[in-house]
Amino acid sequence: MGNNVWRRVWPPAVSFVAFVALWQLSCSIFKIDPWILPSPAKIAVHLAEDAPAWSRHLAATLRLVLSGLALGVATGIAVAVVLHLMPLVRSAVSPFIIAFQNVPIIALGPLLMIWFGFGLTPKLILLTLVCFFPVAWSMLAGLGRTEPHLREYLEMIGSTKWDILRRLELPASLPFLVSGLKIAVTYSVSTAMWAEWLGADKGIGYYLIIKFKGYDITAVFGAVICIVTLSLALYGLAALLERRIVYWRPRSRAGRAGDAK
Amino acid sequence: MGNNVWRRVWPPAVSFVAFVALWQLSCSIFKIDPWILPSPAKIAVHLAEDAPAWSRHLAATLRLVLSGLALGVATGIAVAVVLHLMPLVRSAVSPFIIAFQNVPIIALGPLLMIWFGFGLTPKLILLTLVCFFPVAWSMLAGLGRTEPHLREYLEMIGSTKWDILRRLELPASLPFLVSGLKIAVTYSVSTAMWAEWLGADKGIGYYLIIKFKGYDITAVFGAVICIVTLSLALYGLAALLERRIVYWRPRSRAGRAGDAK
Amino acid sequence: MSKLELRNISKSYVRDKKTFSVLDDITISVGEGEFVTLIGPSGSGKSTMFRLIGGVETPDRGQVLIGGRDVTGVRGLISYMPQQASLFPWMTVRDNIVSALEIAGAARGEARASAEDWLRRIELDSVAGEYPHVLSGGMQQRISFLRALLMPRDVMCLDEPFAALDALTRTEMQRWLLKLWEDQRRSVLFVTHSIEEALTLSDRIYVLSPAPARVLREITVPFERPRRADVWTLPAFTALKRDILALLGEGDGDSDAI
Amino acid sequence: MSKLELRNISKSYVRDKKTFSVLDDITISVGEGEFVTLIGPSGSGKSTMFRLIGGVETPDRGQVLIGGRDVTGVRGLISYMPQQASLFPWMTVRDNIVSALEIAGAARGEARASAEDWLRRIELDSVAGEYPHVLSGGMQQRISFLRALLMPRDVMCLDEPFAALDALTRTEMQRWLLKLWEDQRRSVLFVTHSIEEALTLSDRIYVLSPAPARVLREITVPFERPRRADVWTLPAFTALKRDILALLGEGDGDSDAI
Amino acid sequence: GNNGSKDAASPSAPATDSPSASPESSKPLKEVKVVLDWTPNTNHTGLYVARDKGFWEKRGLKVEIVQPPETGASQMVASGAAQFGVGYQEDLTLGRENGVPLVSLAAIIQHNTSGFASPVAKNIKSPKDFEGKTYGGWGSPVEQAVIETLMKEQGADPSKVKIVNIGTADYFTAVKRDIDFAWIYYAWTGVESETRKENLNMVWMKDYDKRLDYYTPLLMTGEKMIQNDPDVVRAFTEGAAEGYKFAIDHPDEAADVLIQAVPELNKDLVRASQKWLSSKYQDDAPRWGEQKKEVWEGYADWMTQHGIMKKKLNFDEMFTNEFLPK
Ligand SMILES: Nc1ncnc2c1ncn2[C@@H]1O[C@H](COP(=O)(O)OP(=O)(O)OP(=O)(O)O)[C@@H](O)[C@H]1O
Ligand SMILES: Nc1ncnc2c1ncn2[C@@H]1O[C@H](COP(=O)(O)OP(=O)(O)OP(=O)(O)O)[C@@H](O)[C@H]1O
Ligand SMILES: [Mg+2]
Ligand SMILES: [Mg+2]
Repeated sequence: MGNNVWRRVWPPAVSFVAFVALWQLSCSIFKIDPWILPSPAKIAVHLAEDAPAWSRHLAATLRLVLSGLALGVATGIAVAVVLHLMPLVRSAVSPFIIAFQNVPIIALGPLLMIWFGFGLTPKLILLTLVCFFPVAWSMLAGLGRTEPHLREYLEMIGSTKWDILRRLELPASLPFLVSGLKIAVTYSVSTAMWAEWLGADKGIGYYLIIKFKGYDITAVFGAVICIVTLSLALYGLAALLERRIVYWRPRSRAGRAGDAK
Repeated sequence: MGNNVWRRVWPPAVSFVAFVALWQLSCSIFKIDPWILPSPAKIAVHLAEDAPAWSRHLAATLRLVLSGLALGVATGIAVAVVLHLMPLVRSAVSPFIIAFQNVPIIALGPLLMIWFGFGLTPKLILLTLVCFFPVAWSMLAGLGRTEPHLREYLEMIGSTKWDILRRLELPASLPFLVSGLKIAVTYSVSTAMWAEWLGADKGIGYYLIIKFKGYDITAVFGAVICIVTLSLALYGLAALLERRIVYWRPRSRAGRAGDAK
Repeated sequence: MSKLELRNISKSYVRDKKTFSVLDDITISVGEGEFVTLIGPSGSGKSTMFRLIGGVETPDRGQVLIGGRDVTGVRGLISYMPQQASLFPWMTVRDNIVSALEIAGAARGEARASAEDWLRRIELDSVAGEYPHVLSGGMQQRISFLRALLMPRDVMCLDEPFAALDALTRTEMQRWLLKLWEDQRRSVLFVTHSIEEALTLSDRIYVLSPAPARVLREITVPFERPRRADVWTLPAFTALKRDILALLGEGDGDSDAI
Repeated sequence: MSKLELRNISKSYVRDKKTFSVLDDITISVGEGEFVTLIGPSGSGKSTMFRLIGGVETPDRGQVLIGGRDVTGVRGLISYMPQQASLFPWMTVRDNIVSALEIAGAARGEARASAEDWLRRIELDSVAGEYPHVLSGGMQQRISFLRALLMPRDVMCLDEPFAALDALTRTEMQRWLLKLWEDQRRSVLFVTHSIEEALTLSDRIYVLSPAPARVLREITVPFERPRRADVWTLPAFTALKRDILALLGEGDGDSDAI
Repeated sequence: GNNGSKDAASPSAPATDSPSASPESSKPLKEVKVVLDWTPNTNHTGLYVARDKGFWEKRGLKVEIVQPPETGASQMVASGAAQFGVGYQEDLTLGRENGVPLVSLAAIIQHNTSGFASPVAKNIKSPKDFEGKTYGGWGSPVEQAVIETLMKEQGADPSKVKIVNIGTADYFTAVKRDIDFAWIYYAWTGVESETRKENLNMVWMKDYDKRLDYYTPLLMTGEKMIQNDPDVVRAFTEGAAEGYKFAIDHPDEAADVLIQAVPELNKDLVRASQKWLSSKYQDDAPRWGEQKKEVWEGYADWMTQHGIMKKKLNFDEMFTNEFLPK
């Protein structure tokens, strides 16, 4: 077990160290200006020094992202279930949803600000939208792709539509839901950056821009590291959730090679 | 057949007409300022009048998007195959790729411009990156998720690694590749908007921004419609490609209900 | 009076604008406590018949009667055991049974008690809290059968329940089912492709033609109950098997078929 | 001299840090033009044996010999037919065969000619240009068998080729295979769960114990070639079947098993 | 100014000079880029005129005008991705403090034409009216300081102003939502409000503190350019000067040049804006582009006073009038 973990950890660890060392070296050797490419050491020092500032901003972003995620996931699930239960509504509105999904955020952001003013509302709408789409589509796919033999079984023993939804479709779509969530999580962080660019007075995206405009590229790199870390952490949480939620799935197939299908 | 198409077309058609009518009506009745929400009629007139301008910009964007897609798909496939064939390299670099994928475009864009200047290079890099990730991951997933019984068969009859790649893994990953392509297509359009915001003198994103800053919201809506149309058209093409490429898959299962598994 | 009766049932499907007749004037019946088997080639419409009995589809002509009452198109009157075990992977073995009983109208507590009780009786209480994926195929089919058995319904329909098992496990399952059923004596309609399985288990066999399915022959199986494990060694068994093989070969119109 | 020989093969797997012995000192052989069957309970290690013969895995102890030469761990010497047809869905029936022959070293044109020729001979030339998904399970298995047959290799290994088929189609396929094989007389090692299938097809049968597999008994099947379709009606058939059933039951240590 | 002048491009040559008269005409044109600070607008008219009327070409330059990333032009100029750029004094000063080697070449507009605008209905006529109102800004520390300065001047309490970040949103959007006043360039947004007949009140910063009458926008380049390619810098600056001169003398024609160059622009707005702005380019200065050390010092002084800046800077390195036509 320990051996196994070690074998999975060392290649990226080695390449990470090599990468950072190379970066540091080329910065020192070629004397690259810090406003073009700051060295890892500089970034680390800066991150340590500016910790109170960026951690406050990071917390604000996290709050925004989590609220957006929560809203997006909730509406995504609700809409998916409604569309699943009403095929006519589904065929009537899904082209709209698809079209709307393709409206570039770059245009949507400013329009949302025109419509909803400043403050949290437009940002939350933006984030909710961005989380809504992957969740709703994955969930809808999951609801529609239940095992036909399980559905047949439920129909044969006389289940109601509600029974089928509750006992088959909802649980069966959980893995799809979490995989949608995994997409939504990544979207939500990068959209939060964008929302904060659009107008905010806190958040790591705001911090990044201010530092950019203040020529502090070292801080920009620090902010990027914070953002990537946040993103990866949230993704990791979603992946963990996925493993917990699909507990009923066998982890590996080796144990059942000899079984009848 | 015709009947079938009609049944699939009418619900969205009806709801589309209703939506546009409602929009137009509320604009006229509530006298909504055009800078808040221009009426569909106004947008249509504007689109017609300004056709030479936006069509030129749209063409520029299309060129950018297609070049980015081509580059991204090519590198995506190549990297996926290499990583698939070299598991050690894969485990060493994939954490980087994942981390890099989470660098917000909002920070990457300006940095790319600082590093690569103006012109096409930074935009193309941005687009290539954005198309690269979904293609590479999907392809990698496809290469790894070949039917075990087909692989077992090839191993048993003594196929070389190259035979397995050529006869099993590559064809089997085609559907995954196109589904990655479908994601890449949507990304590429919205990223092109962003790249054009970053500094460009043509492209529909540039047009949109100039109109925004010139307070011409009607034109902004026109641009959004162009962008959405472009996005949907490209997505449609990718979906078409998907259907052509997986020709070997049965379209429906009804024909084989009585068959042995 | 028979428990289940299909009277002059006909059914056809439309596919690609063409009409396929699947069942052609089928009349069959299952008596109280009787084990009746349908045997017929693949695609002859056996599962379709089950869907008609379950009320999931309605026949073009004819009626389905349960306990003498016309229940054509009425759902929720039969218990069912499909080819694949069809256990819900996200429920434990116990919850799979409880859930089915709840759908059939039982209260949760009651369903739970009866599930626990029966799992103990068939010596599967040790896996009651497990998820289905850890069970072998044979175990899964036992649970699936128990689930069908416990439903408080008059007729049990079993659609090729052992087709997915390997030959040895299959034989074992037949023995197990026979023992359980002979204790309980429920009315069963059973579908199989295996002539031996049909002869080993049933009281009566309907041999069906390829689609559109007609009843080629109704065979009463003469072996006494409880049935011996080595019933297949009897000469009468071999004779009947040869008969059915001949019937199916001829119905198929393909002399090479069997 | 036997075509294929396994000498004192042992093999174990490590799973969750524990060692599972799968094969325990197995010795079997297949003569020139002989049809030999392995029968044993699920998980007893039959497929593992095939992987050892194919050179995909190496034994812990013992040797694999083909034509008297030690070929332990050498790949590409056998032709193989798996349980599922394992046709490549993106190739037409013809290309599936051609592709396999190419892997075995044939030139493309030659492979194509021989594929076309044989498809015509077994009256499947009408589906040569189709993709596998439009074929029935039985048809797919015929193609899969043809693909194995045409490979220019000394030994054919068939791993439960008919397990996924329904009972009637299975019987039909046995007949078809028997006819083709009796014309060709290749050396075949065959795995099945079905005692009848084993008795119908083979010259010799090895009965295996549950894992770790040992050879419980080697049985020579006395029926003459070409084999009659109704060989199963012979009393000797029934007697042998009863013997093997008893063997498997006892090896299982579970009196209820069969 | 820190550069010996070398007369390469004959700065006194009139605009009517034929290209062949230029000593460098035989050489291929030198390609340079100038990066703007925003989407093209009337602040940039002179540049487009210089490009399209050949004022640069006859000095041996082929100038490409490029759009900035949202983060601004300064890094692009400093990194050498573009040779020249349009910037602001506050930006350049801050950049200098961070070691970004930028130099201002010319003030595009002599006096600060930006200020705090608000719809007439809000009745904000002087900084003391800011009290209890909401300001919509973009999150720069400078904004707060400016508001503080102006209000203190009138004895008002700056803590009574609520500052909200509106990011990329524009003035018109802002004031129709929760915002009372915002910082605008009058030449663009103010003029647009005139054409929309949405009248506004302006509070000009320069009226309350002379030090806030700083240069915005200005033309800038990198220190390396001045050291390595003074001729190119001179040619660029002179061409730009000629362009702005043309815009001063012929506002309508200049507006048309801009409209033709960037047809996506709102034509009416460009014309009206140009009319308003043309006279402001040079204003009371002896020549277009002239910069005064007091302005640089004064603003830096003000920034230091408000704690926005900490280092002491050498102002002579930050700007030069050296390259302006005599
Ligand atoms: N919903 C449907 N629409 C169209 N055709 C159908 C439908 N359901 C079944 N069929 C067709 O009806 C025929 C009978 O199907 P059915 O599943 O009842 O056969 P079966 O006897 O159960 O076969 P098997 O033994 O292989 O399970 C088949 O040809 C099948 O393709
Ligand atoms: N790669 C492996 N790693 C660990 N255990 C394995 C591996 N391959 C097979 N086994 C185990 O070895 C045993 C024998 O497997 P094998 O597939 O050979 O059985 P089999 O006789 O072919 O069974 P069946 O009749 O069900 O196909 C099983 O318990 C299986 O779980
Ligand atoms: Mg069926
Ligand atoms: Mg096996």
